[in-house]
Formats: sequence, C-alpha cells, structure tokens
Amino acid sequence: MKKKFGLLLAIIVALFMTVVPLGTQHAQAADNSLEKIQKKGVLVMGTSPDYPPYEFQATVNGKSTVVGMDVQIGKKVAKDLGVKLKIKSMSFDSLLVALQTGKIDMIISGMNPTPARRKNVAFTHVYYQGGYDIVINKTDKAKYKNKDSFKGGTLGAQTGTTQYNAIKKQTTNTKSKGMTSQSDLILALQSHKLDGVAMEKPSAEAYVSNNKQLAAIPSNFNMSSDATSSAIAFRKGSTSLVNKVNKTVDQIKKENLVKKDYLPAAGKYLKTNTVNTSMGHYWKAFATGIEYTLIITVCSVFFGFIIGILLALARMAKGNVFKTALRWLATAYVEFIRGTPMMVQVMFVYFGLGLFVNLPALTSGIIAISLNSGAYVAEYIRGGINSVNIGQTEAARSLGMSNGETMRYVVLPQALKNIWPSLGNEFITLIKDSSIVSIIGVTELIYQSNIVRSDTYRGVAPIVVIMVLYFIMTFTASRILNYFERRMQHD
Amino acid sequence: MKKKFGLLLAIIVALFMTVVPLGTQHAQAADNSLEKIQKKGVLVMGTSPDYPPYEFQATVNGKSTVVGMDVQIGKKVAKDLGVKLKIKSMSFDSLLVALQTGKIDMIISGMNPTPARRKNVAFTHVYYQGGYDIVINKTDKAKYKNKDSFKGGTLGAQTGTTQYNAIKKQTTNTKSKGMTSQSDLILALQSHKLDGVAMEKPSAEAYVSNNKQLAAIPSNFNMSSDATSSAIAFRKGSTSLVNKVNKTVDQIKKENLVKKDYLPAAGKYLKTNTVNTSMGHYWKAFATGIEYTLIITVCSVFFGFIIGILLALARMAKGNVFKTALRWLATAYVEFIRGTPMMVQVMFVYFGLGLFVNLPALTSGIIAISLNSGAYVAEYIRGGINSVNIGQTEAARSLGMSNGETMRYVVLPQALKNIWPSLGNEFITLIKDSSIVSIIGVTELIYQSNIVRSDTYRGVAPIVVIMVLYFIMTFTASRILNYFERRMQHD
Amino acid sequence: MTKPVIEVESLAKSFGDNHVLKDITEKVEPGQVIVVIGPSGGGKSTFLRCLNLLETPTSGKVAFEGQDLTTLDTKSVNSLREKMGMVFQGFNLFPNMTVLENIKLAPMKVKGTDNATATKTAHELLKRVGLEDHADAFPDSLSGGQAQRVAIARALAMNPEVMLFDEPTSALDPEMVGEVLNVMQELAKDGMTMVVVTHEMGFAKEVADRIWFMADGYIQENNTPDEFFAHPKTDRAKDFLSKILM
Amino acid sequence: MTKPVIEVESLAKSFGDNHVLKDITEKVEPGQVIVVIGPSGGGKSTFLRCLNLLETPTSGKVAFEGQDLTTLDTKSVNSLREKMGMVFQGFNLFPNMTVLENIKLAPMKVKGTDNATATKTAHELLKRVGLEDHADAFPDSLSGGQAQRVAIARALAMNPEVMLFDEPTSALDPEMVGEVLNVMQELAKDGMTMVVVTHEMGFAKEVADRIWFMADGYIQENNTPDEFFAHPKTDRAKDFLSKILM
Ligand SMILES: Nc1ncnc2c1ncn2[C@@H]1O[C@H](COP(=O)(O)OP(=O)(O)OP(=O)(O)O)[C@@H](O)[C@H]1O
Ligand SMILES: Nc1ncnc2c1ncn2[C@@H]1O[C@H](COP(=O)(O)OP(=O)(O)OP(=O)(O)O)[C@@H](O)[C@H]1O
Ligand SMILES: [Mg+2]
Ligand SMILES: [Mg+2]
Repeated sequence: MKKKFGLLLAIIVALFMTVVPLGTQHAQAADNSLEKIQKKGVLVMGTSPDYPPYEFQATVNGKSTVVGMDVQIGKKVAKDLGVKLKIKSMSFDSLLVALQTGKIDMIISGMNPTPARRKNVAFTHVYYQGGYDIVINKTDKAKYKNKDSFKGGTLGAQTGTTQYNAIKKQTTNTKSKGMTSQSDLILALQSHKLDGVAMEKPSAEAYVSNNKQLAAIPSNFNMSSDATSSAIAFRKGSTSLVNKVNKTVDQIKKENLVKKDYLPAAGKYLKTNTVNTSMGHYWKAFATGIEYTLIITVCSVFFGFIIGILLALARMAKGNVFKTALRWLATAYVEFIRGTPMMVQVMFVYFGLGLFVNLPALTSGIIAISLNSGAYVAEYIRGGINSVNIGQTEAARSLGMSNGETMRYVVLPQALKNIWPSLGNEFITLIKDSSIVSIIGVTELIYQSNIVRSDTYRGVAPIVVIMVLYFIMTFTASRILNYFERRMQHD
Repeated sequence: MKKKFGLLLAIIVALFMTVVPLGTQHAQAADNSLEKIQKKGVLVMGTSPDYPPYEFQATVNGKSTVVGMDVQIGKKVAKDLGVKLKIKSMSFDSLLVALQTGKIDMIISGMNPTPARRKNVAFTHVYYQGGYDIVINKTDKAKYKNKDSFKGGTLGAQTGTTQYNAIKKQTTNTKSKGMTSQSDLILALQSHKLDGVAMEKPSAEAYVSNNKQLAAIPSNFNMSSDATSSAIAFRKGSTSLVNKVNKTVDQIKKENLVKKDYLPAAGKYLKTNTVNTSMGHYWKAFATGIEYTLIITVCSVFFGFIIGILLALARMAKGNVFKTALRWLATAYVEFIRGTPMMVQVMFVYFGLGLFVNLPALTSGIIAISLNSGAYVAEYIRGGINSVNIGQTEAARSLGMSNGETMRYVVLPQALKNIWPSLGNEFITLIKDSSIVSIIGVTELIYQSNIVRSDTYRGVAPIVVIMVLYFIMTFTASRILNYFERRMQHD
Repeated sequence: MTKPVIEVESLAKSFGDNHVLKDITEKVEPGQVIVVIGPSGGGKSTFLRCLNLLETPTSGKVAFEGQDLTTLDTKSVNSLREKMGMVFQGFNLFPNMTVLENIKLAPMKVKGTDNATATKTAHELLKRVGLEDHADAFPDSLSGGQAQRVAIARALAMNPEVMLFDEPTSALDPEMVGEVLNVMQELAKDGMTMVVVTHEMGFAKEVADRIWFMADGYIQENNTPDEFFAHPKTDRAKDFLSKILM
Repeated sequence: MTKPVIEVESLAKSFGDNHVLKDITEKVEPGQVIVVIGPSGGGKSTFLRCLNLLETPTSGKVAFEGQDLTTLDTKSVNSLREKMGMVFQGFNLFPNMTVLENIKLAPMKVKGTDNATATKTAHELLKRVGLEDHADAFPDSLSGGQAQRVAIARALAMNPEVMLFDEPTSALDPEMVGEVLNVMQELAKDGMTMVVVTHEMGFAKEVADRIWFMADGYIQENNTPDEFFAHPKTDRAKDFLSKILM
C-alpha cells in the first residue's frame, strides 16, 4: 500500500479537475497517441523512485541511478514500441499532474488503478498483482493456509503498516504482535516466537528466496484488488497507445517476467545485496565494526588510564580538609561507578551530557567507557601500590628519602610493573565491553552485526561471526600482552 | 493523518454508493432528524477507539472504556441535545456504512471532512484543527518559526509516518532523520542531535505540556486542511440536526474546550498517566525491574555456580583420552566465553537456541548469563584450589591420603573459603550484567527505565533513578557479603 | 642382623637438566636415627621426598621393608606412606580444623578408625608432645614450636614405622627450637627409626646414630657424629663445617 | 667523656592496647656495639624502629647527637635518618634495580651526589663487602648472604654515623650467616657505632660492647657479654638463655 497520503492528494487533484477540464482532455477526440510517441522516438516515463523493489535509487557504476522492476517494465515497453526510454524522477504526488500536462508520457510507479484515478488517466492492464503474504516456517507449511489458519497462534507485522492493521482487525482468535524491524520479525518467526509474519508480497518473496527455512502463503486479507495491483498510466484517451502497450503487459504476465526476471534483477540493487547473504560478502561491514570497536577500546584504555592514575592519587590524598574532600569524592566516584552497570552509564552520558553539549554517539561512548574504566584502573593502581612490600618503603625511608621520593623512585616503578597484567586484562575487558555502546548507535561490531542481520535475513550467522571476531581480538590481544609481560619479567 | 487505508476504502464505498443510491438518501426530502433523535432520547455515536488522544480504550475503575477528547465532544453534543449518549465501537472502515445504514446516529472519530466523504454524509463545522507541529527546544524558540527555519539543520520524525514524508519532501537544505520511537526523537532533540521533531499536534501538545524545556511551533506543512481537521458526521440531509450540533461545535471552538478541557482529560487515561511524570509515580515499573533483575541474578548465580564447579573439575581432569578431551573442551569453553562479550552471548542464546526450542526471553537471558557466569566461576574455583598451599596437599599425601581424599577433606574446604569473596563479587557483577538482557526485551531494570522514559517524555530522570537503584542493590549486596565473609573468617 | 627398614639403591632424581640427586645408595636400620646435613640446595629435601615417593625418582630403587616402592601402584603407595610419617619445615597443619581434628583426620578417613578411638589416641599423642591443653585450638593461635609439635603428633597418629623430618626447626624462633628438638629426642629414645634433615648441630651430635653429609647429589660422607665432626674427610665437608660453626 | 650518639629517655610505644615498649632509658656511646637480645615479640624491632622514627614513639624522648627527634618536622627527620643506616631481616633491596643502582639511588636522589662520585663510592663499598663482581646483578640472582651484604653497603653509602641491624642473619641459610657476620665484625672494628638485634650468640659474645636484654617492654639487663652470659641476673634472662643454648 504505497503512499496513501499522496494518493489522497491525487484524488483531490482529480476531483478538482473534473470541475475544471484541462486542455489535454480533448486528445480523446483524435487518438494519434501511438503515432506521436513513435514519431518522437522517445518515451518519457515518470516515476517516484522510493519504493523498492518497484523503483528506487541505487549506485550503479558510481552513479545514482533509478532501478527496480518498474524500470525493467518501462524498458520492455519502450523496446516493444521501438523507441528510447527516458526516466524522469519526481514525487509521487506530482506524477498525475505531470502526465496530464504532458511533462511525461506515462507513469510506471507502482500505481494502483483506482476508480478515482481511472476517471483522469487511462490505465493498461495490471502488470503486477501485489498484496500481502504471510511468511511462515517451512516446517509449518502443511499447517497454515492463510490468515484464518492462525487461530490460537500469533501473527506479527511491522507496526504502523497496513498489514499490521489487517492482522489486528481481519483475524479472529489470533494474537497480533507488532515490531518495528522487519528482520526482528523474521528472527522471532524463526525462533518460534511468532507463527507467521504478514508483509508485502515482494518483501516476502525476497525473504523466502534468501532463506530456505521460510515459506510464504497468501494472506487472503480482505482488500480491494485495486489497492494491491499496479498498472501503467497514460493520458486519458490514448487508446491506441494503451492497446499496444497492453500487448506488452500481457506478454509480461504470460511469461511471468516480473517474478522471473525483473524482481530478481531489482533485488541486486537493494541496499547492498539481498541475494548474496554469505557472511564473507559483508566483510566491509564487519571491518568497520572491528575498526570502531578498536578505536573505542584504545581511546578508552588511554583515557581510562589517565583518569585512573588521577583517581588513585586522589584516593590516597591525606592531609588538610581539601585533600580529605578530594579523597572522599574520588572514593565515592569509584564506588558508584563500580556499583552501577556500564550500560546505564553509557545511557547517562549520551542522554545526560547531551542535554548540555552536542556529543556524537562515538564520543559519548568513549567518554562513558573511559570514565568507567578509570574507576577500575584506579583500583588496580591502588592495589599495585599496596602490593609493593611495605619493606621497600621502609628501606627507602630509612635511607633518608622523603615520602614523595619513595613513591616516585621506589614504589611506583614496582607498582606499575605489578599492575601491567591487570591493565592488560582491562584492555581485553574493554574490547568486550565496548559492545555496550551499540545501544546508542555507535557502529561497532555488534551494531554492524545487527545491520548485517537485517540485510541478510539471517538470524544467527552474523552473531556467530562477530562472536568469533571478538574471540580473535581478545585472544590476539591476550597473546600479545602475555608476550610483553614475559619480556618485562625477563628485564 | 489517520488510517489512510480505511479512508481509501471509504471512498471506494462512497463512489460505489453514488452509482447505487441507497434507501437512506431520500431522508433528505423531509428533515425530521433532530426531532427523531430527541424523541428517541438516545444519541448513538460511532467511533473507532484506537487513535489517542482522540479516542482510545482505557481501564477506568477496572473496566475497559472508550475515552478521549472525541468522547468528551460526544457527551457535550448529547447534553446540548438533551439526550443520552451511547457509544458504539467499530473499525474505522465500518463507520460510514454504519451511519448510512442507521446503525449509528453520528460519527465522531477524528474523521476528516474530505470532499469525497462530503458527497455521502453531512459534516458539522470542524471541531478540531489538527495537523502537524514541530517540537523544538524552548531555548531555540526565537530561532525557529516553521518548517522553513531549519535550513542547514536536522529535523526528525517517526519513520513511515506522513510527517516523515513531509520533512523529507517539503523542506530544502534540511537534513531529515527517522527514528522508530517518539521518545527517542525527543531525547535526540534535547541532546541537540536534532533541531526539531515533527509530530501530530496533540502529541506535540502532550510533550510540551509535560516538559518545560520544550516548545512547539507550527509546521506549516503544505497539506489540505481537510486532511488535518476533524468534524462530526451525520446522515446526509440531517440539516436540522447538523445545524443544532454546529452551535455546540461553535461553542466548543469559541471556548477552546478541546485544548482546555478535553485534551487534558484524555491525557489522564493515556497508557499510564502522561501528566504525572514524577519518578515516584512509576515505582511499580521500577519495582518490576528490580524484581526481574534480582530473579535473573539469583538464578544465574545459582546455575553459574553449578556449571562453574563442573567446568573446574573438568578442567582438572587428567588421565585417559576421554578425560583429556573433557579437559580440552572445558578449557576451550571457558576461554571462548571469557573472550566474547556477554551481549553477543545473550543474542546467541536467544536467537540461536530459539531456532530449536521456543524459549521465553527471561529463560534465554538466565541461560546465557548462567553459561557466562559458569566460565568465570570455574576460574575462581580453579584459582581457589591453586591458592591452597601445596604444602597442605603434601602433608595430606604424606599421611597416606589418596588424591581424592586430599581434594575432598583438605583442599576443597579451604578453596571454597578462599573463593567466597570472588563468588560474592560475581554476584555483584551479575546484578550489573543482568542489565544486558534488556536487549532481548526482558523487563528488568534498564528495560523498565526505557518504558518509563517513553511514558514520561523525560530523558534523563529514569536513567538517574535506575543508576541509584543499581547502586543501592550492589552496595547492599556487598555489605551483606562482607558481613558473612567476616563471620566466616571468625569461625 | 635385622633387615634394613629403608634401602636406597642408585637413586637419581633430576628436574629437567638439574640433576639434583645423582647416585645414592644407603640403608637405614630399624631404630636408627640418621641426620642428613649439607649445604643449601644440595638435594636433602628432594632425597627425603623420594623416600616416601612424594617425588618420583628418575631412576634407582627405594625399598621399604624390602618392598621396592617404585614398582607399586598408586593405591599401595598411599598405604605405604602411612608407614612413613613426615614433618615439614612449614608445619602444614590444616588451618580450618582444630588441633584434635588435624590429628584425627587421617586415622579416621584413611584407616577408618572410629571417632572414639581416634580421639583417645589423639589426646595421648598431644600429651606426649606436651600440648594436652590445646586440643581445641586452631593452628593460627599456636606458636611455631607448638604447631610443629602438633605436626609431629599428627604424623605419629598414623602409627608410622619411620619418621622423616625436613628441617623441622628452621622456621622457628630460637626460643622454640628446644621444645621441638626435645620431642624428637624422646621419640628417638623410644626407638623410632628417624631420618632428620637439620642444621642443629647440637642435636646431630647428641642424638644421631649416623651423619650423612650430602652435597652435589651424592652422600659424600656417612659416619658417626663424633667421627664426622672431629675428622671430616672430604674438603666439601670441612668447608661446610667451617662456615656453619663460624 | 664523649657525648652519647643516641640517648633514649622514658621511651614508650603502644599499638592500641598492646604496650610493646613500656619505659626504656639507655644511651649509646660513639663507637659502641650494642647487641639487643630477648624473646620473640619482646619489642626489639619496635625499639630499633623507634630510634630512627620509622615508628613514632607514644611518649618519651629519642635524641640523636643531643637533638630530640620527636620534636622535629618531617623534613629534618628525613635528613636525620640518613645518619642512621638500617639493615632489615628481609634485605629489602629494590628488585627493579641492579646492585649498583640500589646503592647509588639514595646518595643521588637525596644527597644530590653526582653519578660519577656515587658510582665510585658504590664500587668501593661493594669491594668492602666482597661483592665487587656483582655490581650489575639484579637482587633476584643473589644468594641471601650476598643480598644482605648489598643491603649493608647500601646503608653505608649514605655515610651514616650509626648502623641499626634488625636480625640481619635470621632469614639466611646457615652457611651464609658467617659471611654477613664477618662484614659486620669488620664494620665494628672500623669504629662504627652499631645497635644489633640478633640471635647469634657467638657474634654477641665476640663483638658486643654491651648486651641489652629486652623483654616485656623493658631493658631488663644491660651488661657486658662475659658478665651477661656467665651470670644472668634476672630469671627472665636465665630462662631465655637456657632455651636458646639448649
Ligand atoms: N619441584 C621442583 N622442581 C624443580 N626443581 C626443584 C624442585 N624441587 C627442588 N628443586 C631443585 O632441586 C635442588 C635441590 O633442592 P632441595 O630443596 O632438595 O635442596 P635442599 O638440600 O633441601 O636445600 P635447602 O637446605 O635450601 O632446603 C635445588 O636446586 C632446587 O631448585
Ligand atoms: N605495626 C604494628 N601494629 C600493631 N602491632 C605491632 C606492630 N608492629 C609490632 N607490633 C606488635 O608489637 C609486639 C612486638 O613486636 P616486635 O616486632 O617489636 O617484637 P620483636 O622483639 O622484634 O620480635 P621478633 O624477635 O619476633 O622479631 C608484637 O606483639 C607485635 O604484634
Ligand atoms: Mg630443603
Ligand atoms: Mg623483630
């Protein structure tokens, strides 16, 4: 069900035009429409390219191009007429007016041949009967026939769509569940949390053709077929042209070209590629994820270490009131951070600090993780300092060194050597914990896996891939750290 | 813009009816509509209660009731006519037919008086001019006037809505950003990630009246006013009735009753309560969150401990090939779990195991966290066993004890005492880590905070509240554990 | 002539490339008190641990009452260890049990002695080492001397035929050395066969039947105390004695 | 008569309710070697640590060359500590520095001695303690005796006027005790004022000018070694000696 708002406007325009007849309408008298086009040698097709897989923008050879099954149909029509095809993009609302004022020669834009429209333009036969399917698990194929088979079960659909209203209102004894993401619906289906998912036919076909465990059944939703079918629109009265093109349309239908050729061809251009769902194909997405995961980790370790040293020193401050207050504050901070989940801290920084300064998600994430890590690092450093034998301090003091000199020349060098393993562990922990910033939309590894998941309609494979990737990262990191640790101990 | 699909059907029905005149149409001849109603003493109002704040279901005194501003208007109309109001709920699509077939006397259901509809029913004056506002930060009030003020800026709207299309197509030099959740949009606005958020007027008003830092400006989107206004529909030809009701409508408009009384009254019933946004009001939501957080934590600690002991023993198995394989497997498991983020593990269990068995999210979460925790606990136990002085083993062996006796009577009792603090820490860690299962929709504390956030339109307060709640939980837990630890050491 | 309690033949033990024990052949007769002395790192502890197979010899034979231990299975080794009590430098009392429980554990769990008998024996042993008042104390509350005496009582509870001591007094404050050595002297008087590694030359002179001087992986000298301290034969022994007696 | 180097007057020190030092009044003359003996836990270490204010006395006075330390500010205490070298039971060498760096650290950082001078002095001191070959070794690779000698050299590098030793040999293997005591004996011969806590009675007899017998928070006896070992006056001392000499 495409752009109902546009449709409404179009109807209003159409109603308006019945009152004020336009100049184009007397073309009806003498129908030389076919001749005119063939003389011109060019057929201008108007379309609104934001409705995949019907028509949409895609980058082809580096250039943004209008592609989709309607474009294929346009090409076929032009070829059969023996003319060249020219495509004009415009908003859907402008299509009818553009046709009637001669700016374009035909509309192929998933347009429904409604009675209201029929009054103002001439439609060819329907070239594609869209409508709604219900996607189910293939194993249930024997069980379900259509929307009425799900009594006692649960149907899902994207919230706010026509099919969502349909599963709510056109079923009985069936629970309906709305989710915002199509791919989450499919996952819920595959994990048996739903029994079926209602969606537009082309989407259903894309899912089914890409996932062998799924099947599609007709929904049998009670909708006027006008609302789900698409036809080509020409100017009113272009009977000869329409008749000629109808032959093409009939051929397309007879040979089932839309399903066989046009939809698969269109699929190739969808977002990335809905046909190749192998994980290797998405290596770039995963690489970006790794890149951001590592950026977050490295930055957070760096800032966390600085924050940690400052906090550790503040926690050991002794003396006047100011120093006591500092110690108290640092202690409270460390305890609070260590007592609350990192996820909450990330949300707090992103939404809370965001009230005052405009921070990108990545920055917010790094800040939150650094602040978190700092509290832990502070404890490692304190622990490292405490782990230096008290005898070392006493020996230094008995040699006449001051408190500061003792800390600087004797205790800290040994403490840092002691905490190196802990810092290494913290690094590895942060590789894992950086996953949490996915919730604020930073494109690290988990976030990327969700993108790949919704792109490939494959639920578990991307999770397995990033699991392995995370393991490789942490494993490599721990080997490298062990190596340096051993080298440091040899010194 | 309400239910465009329904609208389309209605228009089709209407067009159909112009061809086949219905019996009701001759009511036009003798207009006794007002008399008839007053004689009947009852005015039957049809409405489709799924469009808050216009009309929607709410639980009032334990009973599901239709409420909303349209209901208030209906009551006012009935009162002014001196009759009783009876409300009939039905799907929006059925309203026009129900009116024309006499099942109901009037429609108040946020219905737009479109020309198409006007042909078939009689509309009163418009009682509410809806349309779209843009919500902005109050501090920017001087800067922005309407949709055209955002050049160089970013506007947001819920994806898939009319206003989303509008910000995309009816602005120039303005970036548009779609999100699925209204409350996330408001947060993004407050954190200056967006400059404005387009939404339907009543929603905008709800936000602005509940959050003093926000303001609403008119959107000035180019839309037919019919598409955004609401009027009451009566049967065609009920002139006397319409004229009478128009007086009521005019009064409502003059006294601004909708904004002053009806909308706020409707707001009271919205989901929970959109007026009282104090955090205390939501204690039940937070309590549920704490309950689930603790359920997850306690279950996971329990199962994690069992898994941990089994893994620790498996990792120490030595002897034949089978035992070596077991040790190897346990080691691989522990390393892999410790090398990947818990978030991925949760996703893996939920979506991966879900392919085979239908697991509720809560169960999946507990399984994932237990499996994760088990790997860490196994290491604590191993560490605890290793921390028992080798001299203890030698003493026991030299007394003639076997390997098993030594483990059972000498090493394990001491090891368990040693790892008690680590297990306590693990418990506290799990209180925090349980937050991660919010991503699969378990209603623990973070999930609940998101619900409260979207309910109260307040971005940071719920985060602060759960932060404090988490801290109280971990702090209390650590005190309790310290107490027992000290008691154990006294033994 | 009686059969030797312990016979060691060509015993060798290496840790990787570190050949700690090279070739040791000696025997211990019933009732003998052997004191092993020698420089630090010379392999004394390793030797003692090879005697009750806490360390597995690399090659050679260790026989207890004529039975070669190196050929036995794990179970028999466990029950043979009962017959050789061992006392370590670090006491190694079980810190989570009382003194009484420490002593009763092995008899009850390994020998299956019933609680009453085990308790009675334990009290007798505690009396013997002069600690009848400390039965219910935890090891942490004992002084080093007391802890070591409990460790001796614990070893005696298994009714061993030989007692092995590895520097039983070197972790003790000087004041407490005497009380432990006294207990050991009593044991020796009662006819217990003992192998003692120690640096207490006074004890060695007074109590030992033989001194074994161990260095570089060999028993360099095996002699009576009088003979050894008066006329050490090897340079290694002379050097050692000169250092230790200052 | 020369001015005493250290004067202690009514010194008391408690840890909470534990009155470790009760009332101590003694003095140390220049060049004297004092050996402090007494039972474990008697407060010997605490006394030594009070002398250079590593422990702050609860009451009483500790004077160094006539100056009351308890009244000084932190900075002066630091510089006074330079004049009292201290050697601990546990060596406390800095494990992350070579032997040479251990010795040079304090002179360079505290006194500001330049590298060349500090290195020269350090090498001289290492020669004095017989370790000139180990300048670039790390503490881990040293034997206990060597480590303790480095610790002595390190303390000497600050050119102290008094040396305090707290059981310098009790963590050592018996063989290594001699080499450390030898170095201390040399120091005493060279006229260094020394306060030594030790259980080595041989050293006490041979080197000490006075024996202070400390128990229960008091110096119970203060006598020459000959007199003290031959005729201990108090029962406490007699008991202690009977235990320690076995
Ligand atoms: N488990 C072991 N693994 C590797 N090397 C060992 C082990 N036990 C002992 N050694 C080495 O064997 C050598 C002899 O050690 P052992 O403890 O037997 O000497 P010792 O004579 O008892 O010395 P000490 O008087 O210091 O106790 C040393 O070099 C030691 O490092
Ligand atoms: N920092 C401290 N805090 C509390 N109590 C202490 C501290 N240092 C020592 N003590 C206590 O003071 C008492 C005397 O200890 P000190 O170490 O001075 O005895 P000592 O004579 O040196 O004994 P040893 O021969 O065992 O070294 C002991 O009871 C000890 O527990
Ligand atoms: Mg040894
Ligand atoms: Mg001491």
